[in-house]
Amino acid sequence: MATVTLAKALNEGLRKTMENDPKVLVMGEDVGALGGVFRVTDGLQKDFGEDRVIDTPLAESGIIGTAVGLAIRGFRPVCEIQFDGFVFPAFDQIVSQVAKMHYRSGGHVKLPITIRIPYGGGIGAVEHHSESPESYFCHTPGLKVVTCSNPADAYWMIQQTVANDDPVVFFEPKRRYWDKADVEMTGTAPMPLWKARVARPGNDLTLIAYGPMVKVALDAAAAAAEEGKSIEVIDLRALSPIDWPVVEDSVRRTGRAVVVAEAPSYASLTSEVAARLQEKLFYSLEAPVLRVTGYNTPFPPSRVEEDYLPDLDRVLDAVDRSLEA
Amino acid sequence: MATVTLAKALNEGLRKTMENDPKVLVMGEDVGALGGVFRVTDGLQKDFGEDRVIDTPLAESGIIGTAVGLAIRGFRPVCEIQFDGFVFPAFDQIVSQVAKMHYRSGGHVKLPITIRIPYGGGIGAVEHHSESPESYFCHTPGLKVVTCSNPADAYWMIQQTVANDDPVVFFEPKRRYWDKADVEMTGTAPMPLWKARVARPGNDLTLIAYGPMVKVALDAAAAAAEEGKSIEVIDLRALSPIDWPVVEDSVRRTGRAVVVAEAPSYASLTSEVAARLQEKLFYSLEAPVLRVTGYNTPFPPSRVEEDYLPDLDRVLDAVDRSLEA
Amino acid sequence: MPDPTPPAVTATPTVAGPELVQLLTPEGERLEHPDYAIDLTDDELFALYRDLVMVRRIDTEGFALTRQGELSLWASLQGQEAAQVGAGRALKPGDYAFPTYREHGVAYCKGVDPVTLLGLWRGVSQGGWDPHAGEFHLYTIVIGSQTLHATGFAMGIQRDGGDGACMAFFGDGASSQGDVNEAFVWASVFNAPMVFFCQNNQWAISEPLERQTRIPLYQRAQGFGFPGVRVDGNDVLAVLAVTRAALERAREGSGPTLIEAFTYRMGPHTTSDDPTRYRLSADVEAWKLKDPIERMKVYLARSGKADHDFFDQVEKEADDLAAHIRAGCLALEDPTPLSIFDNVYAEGSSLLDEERELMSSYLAGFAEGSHR
Amino acid sequence: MPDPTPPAVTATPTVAGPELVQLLTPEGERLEHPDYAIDLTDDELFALYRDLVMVRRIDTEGFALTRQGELSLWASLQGQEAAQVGAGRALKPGDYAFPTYREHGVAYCKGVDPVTLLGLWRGVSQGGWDPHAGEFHLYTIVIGSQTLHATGFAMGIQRDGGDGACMAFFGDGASSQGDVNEAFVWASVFNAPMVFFCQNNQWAISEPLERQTRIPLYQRAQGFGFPGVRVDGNDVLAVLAVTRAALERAREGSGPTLIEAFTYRMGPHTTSDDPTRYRLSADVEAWKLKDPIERMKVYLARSGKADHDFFDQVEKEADDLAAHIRAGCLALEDPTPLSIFDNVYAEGSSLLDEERELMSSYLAGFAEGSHR
Ligand SMILES: Cc1ncc(C[n+]2csc(CCOP(=O)(O)OP(=O)(O)O)c2C)c(N)n1
Ligand SMILES: Cc1ncc(C[n+]2csc(CCOP(=O)(O)OP(=O)(O)O)c2C)c(N)n1
Ligand SMILES: [Mg+2]
Ligand SMILES: [Mg+2]
Repeated sequence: MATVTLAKALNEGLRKTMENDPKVLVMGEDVGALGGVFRVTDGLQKDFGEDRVIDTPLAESGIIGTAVGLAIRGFRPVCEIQFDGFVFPAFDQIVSQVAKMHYRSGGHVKLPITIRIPYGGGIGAVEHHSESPESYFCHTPGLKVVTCSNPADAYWMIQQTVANDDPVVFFEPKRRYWDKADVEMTGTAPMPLWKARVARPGNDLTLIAYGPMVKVALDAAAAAAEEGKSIEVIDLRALSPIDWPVVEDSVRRTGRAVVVAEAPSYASLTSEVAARLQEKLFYSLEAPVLRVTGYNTPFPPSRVEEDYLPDLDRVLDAVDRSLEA
Repeated sequence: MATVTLAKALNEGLRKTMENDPKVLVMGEDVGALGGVFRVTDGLQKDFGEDRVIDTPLAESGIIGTAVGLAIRGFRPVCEIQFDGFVFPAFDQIVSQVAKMHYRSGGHVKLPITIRIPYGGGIGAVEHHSESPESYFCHTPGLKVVTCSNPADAYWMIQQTVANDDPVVFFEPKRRYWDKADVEMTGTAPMPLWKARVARPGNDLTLIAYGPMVKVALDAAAAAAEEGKSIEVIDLRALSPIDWPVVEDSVRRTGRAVVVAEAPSYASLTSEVAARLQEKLFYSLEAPVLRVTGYNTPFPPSRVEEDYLPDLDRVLDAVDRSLEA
Repeated sequence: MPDPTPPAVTATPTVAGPELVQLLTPEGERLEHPDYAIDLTDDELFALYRDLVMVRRIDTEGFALTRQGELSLWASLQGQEAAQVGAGRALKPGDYAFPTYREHGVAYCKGVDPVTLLGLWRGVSQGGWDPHAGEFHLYTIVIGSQTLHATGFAMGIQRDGGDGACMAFFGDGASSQGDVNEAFVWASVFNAPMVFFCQNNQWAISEPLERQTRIPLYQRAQGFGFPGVRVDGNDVLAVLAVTRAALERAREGSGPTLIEAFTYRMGPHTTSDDPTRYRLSADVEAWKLKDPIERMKVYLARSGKADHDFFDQVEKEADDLAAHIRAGCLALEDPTPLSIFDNVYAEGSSLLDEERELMSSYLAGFAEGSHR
Repeated sequence: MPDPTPPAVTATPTVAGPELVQLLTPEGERLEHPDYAIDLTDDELFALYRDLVMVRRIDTEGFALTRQGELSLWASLQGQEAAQVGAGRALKPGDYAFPTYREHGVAYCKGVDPVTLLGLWRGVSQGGWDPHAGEFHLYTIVIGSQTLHATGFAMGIQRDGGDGACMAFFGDGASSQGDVNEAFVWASVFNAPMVFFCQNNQWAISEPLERQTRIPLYQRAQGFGFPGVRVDGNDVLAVLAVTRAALERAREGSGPTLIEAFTYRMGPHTTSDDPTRYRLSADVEAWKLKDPIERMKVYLARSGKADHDFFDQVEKEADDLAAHIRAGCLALEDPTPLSIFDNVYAEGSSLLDEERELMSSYLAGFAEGSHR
């Protein structure tokens, strides 16, 4: 058991996975001596050498494209994209190559590539450094998408992801990098990678969140509890595919759901949650599924980001609207 | 009035817009002497010269990136992406530059860029030539997205799009390129660009479709009519933003909705339609909003694409399920 | 105002010069080259001739099958046989090839049954072969992407102690793509055992070479710090010699080379294309005189190495191959609807399990007559 | 197995040689160059010195404001003043600049009030200035994207009869991006009136130059068929001369040029960076001896052109500028919540109208006390 930040938990998880499997490589911009701009790869190059922790040229398509080749050769590359807004130069390689290779090859070519992306706002950054592009990847068949919300999940999920034989986009909630918790670092993973977690049980309404918004949802549930409202909070963890049984069981019971995410809502993962729930639980729902999300604008200047991002108040407002419906 | 194919209608629309505004440029791969692989730009280079109809190097990021510069200089570039699957090398320029420039510049820089993309399956093509990537663009704030389903819309909507001061992604239903209809080519546009159209009125259920699926929806409505079911068909035309009043008025009246699209459903535009309708019309809906879409797999080999794509039977099946709910 | 018209591209080389390695002239005359000597036995020469004829026959058959509606598309390599056979035969076991969609000839040299390639063009698969079996990767249609895959693969060779090299194929059009230039950066910076093999067939669909570059393409390499060489792509001996040398360099640890095989696309871009809209038949006629097979035949015949019997024998083998391809094509089975869900993921997906189940019962509904 | 370690990158030039244009040595000695003569009046020299000092002061002030919490980030140009002033002063009205995020000095030369730049770094806007006013485009943070914008703009000049040229700024790291290389292809093929100005400050955050190239960067241009030149980026006279010549070439219709201004990033990448983790302070010390301002000062002083009064006067002007920047920064107003919806679209959007309405009534709810 160790008390670590989420960033350090990722670092320890990566270290363990590199120790266990010599085929695991880490690659990206500044992942070597600097240890990544968030220090997630800190110390790895020193210990595993420049051939396994590769500082790459500054070109994201190149990072992913060469990772594809390395994976075909039998390696398990873990690629770091420095910030959410910089994954787009690699989008073509991700969508047309990484996502489709196993299908196109009739199952002959596996691409066990992990694409790590720090994402989301709340750290006062300049443009392109606060985005939540997860829906693009969720909409892409052939990819899987996961995200962690706390140090323990960070530690275990990164290892499970790297061990997975499919390409996985691993979103890291950058505003939670410095959150600390006790993490049990021995034994086996406490739960499978693809499972959603009931982060707080409750009966009146289900709050569905992931990554950086889990904390906001938990805070909202705690605040609501003081007013006698019993809110269940689900941390999705896996964004594609979503662990529907856990989500649906909860909403079937509570009859009400609010989905929270930083990303713009239009044609997004939160749309999917609402669409699915109304389809599968039409007769159980007592109120429409509501969404609390970023607005459908580009990410705004940081001085106004707190108004853009879902916060305790906006979540509680939606909870109230749902309960009153 | 002329009887033209959808491809020819686009060609005539482009010609008219180039005649009317010397700032309009056409650029892309093979748009010159060849007239584009679908002949949509046929004859334009001959008449407007190589400086206005530009055969570009083979690089989509370059096409969009230089179009940004041309637009800053005061031009109105109409960029052709040869096939749906080839827009991704340009994704970064579209998402981070085209979509955001007006916002980032505080309104000082307008980018009246049209990005034309032939999309969808049904023509027996090899991989990367049958995709429906519209949801990626719908999910991107700062872009607008439209699509046409018939020659008349093709003729007028392309002109309205090019005249629009915002960047617009214009999706062309490639399997309908050869569909013919009478088009009134004089006067002014019969309806605004951003309006949805009731393609067939009805009372029992609303079928919501766009682009290549409008014909399938209309066929389904006709077939259902023979069984005494009165189906309303809405052609969305604008995908971002959707003309919600038209859609909601219809579904409020019918109480039932089925959304049809070729694209995979997960975290898509069809998710958005379902999410929105359940939120706004919770008390009017008599059945869950259903979706008939491509499966959440990569586009399959062409010999099996008819099983992947929504067709008359699958739409009718969903209509029946909705009506029976 | 600066003139938008760029200066003319460097003139097309038609004879061997300092810029074009050639060992066999269009007239079938054997030349020597100071840097690229090659000494082949008669059997090796016969084998190369045979390869050229076989590869052309694969192409003719693919074209014919498309015209007859058995394939939905075909990308013809006609005119590029020597480039592909020269490159393909330079590859040794342990060397890996990343093709575009036109390298049927390289596939043949790597021992891939041509029927294997047809699934993609017939629409029964998206490729579907095992790249490791023939050390020949899947066809890549998104222009340029494979050059990065190849470079990553070559970096893998560096890291796992392999002793092969890796070769990426691409076209003149592809040279404009960001990915291809990133591959140049990567290969150079990591000194990867790579050969970039560009078949400059002078057209990217309808666009002539000067839409992609204003200098000869092989010179691109010098901007990235590794050698580039232009070879007569219709001369199988020269291509073999130049590619062998580049692969050897790569295997030795001396890093990447760019080879520009200067050739010409004799046919349409694909069976869907109509080249009469954009190019002169006179150009095509001129290139016919440089035919890669003809010059080998003349050389073998004039030098007395081969006689009619040999040429007839090769024709017959080609007929057999064509029959094999045709039969193999017609025997390709259509995929089943439920196969849509196969192999999307190596480890499966709960979402797709659900969708497969839905499709399955939907299809069963037809059988039971519950749908119209 | 080929060795993954690439050969060492060509050694850093420290003295002027055929590969490095220099007109003023680090010691303040004036050199002549056969191709790049420059003849400036004393007033022009004074103005350049003044620019250098002002630009450094802008940077110092930006840095200080960040340390004091008034800005959230700052990308320092320290060490690159001569590169930016030389380039910026070579631009004439009608010429357009597309910067990265570090070109505060070019902005200054283009007449952009430094306060204008602060909105981005303070987080009150994403830039927000009118590029047309100063012929200075918005800062571009996504590495390399602006090189294509610039090239397109230059193609626009060709098409609308303008007589200016266009200049794209980018870094050594950016040279690896696909977009930058595509811009080279485009500019070359269309013979666009472009100058590619690469400030090679030898670092891309923590990555040294050899992660991007194994040959000098200016040589990249020859792979695309246009000239490249390396200039001492700490020598304002040489940068001015070289850039003027390149712009003139562009305006005349002779096409693009790549300039590599060889310099050094003296500070951290940005105020968030910690360079002690990846580079030696000895290197930084060595580059201090090549300071761009010092050498101009020595030159002006030794040659007797300028005296203490002049230098004091410039210091004073810099103090005034700093005060102006500071006051301007503190006066920048925070955006209102509803401004989130402004300017997303030029022609508005029904969806955003709805969302703005929702936010507005939500905020009103607070005022009315209906939320907690
Ligand atoms: C990214 C991308 N853009 C566009 C296309 C459409 N396309 C297919 S082949 C081709 C031309 C390729 O030219 P070249 O690289 O010279 O190869 P060749 O076909 O001549 O062998 C184009 C534009 C594509 N396949 N991928
Ligand atoms: C596409 C993209 N990837 C990554 C980054 C993060 N990043 C910001 S600056 C930088 C290094 C840039 O180096 P260089 O081009 O040499 O310019 P310099 O900062 O030295 O001026 C990186 C990797 C980015 N802004 N954009
Ligand atoms: Mg070609
Ligand atoms: Mg740098």
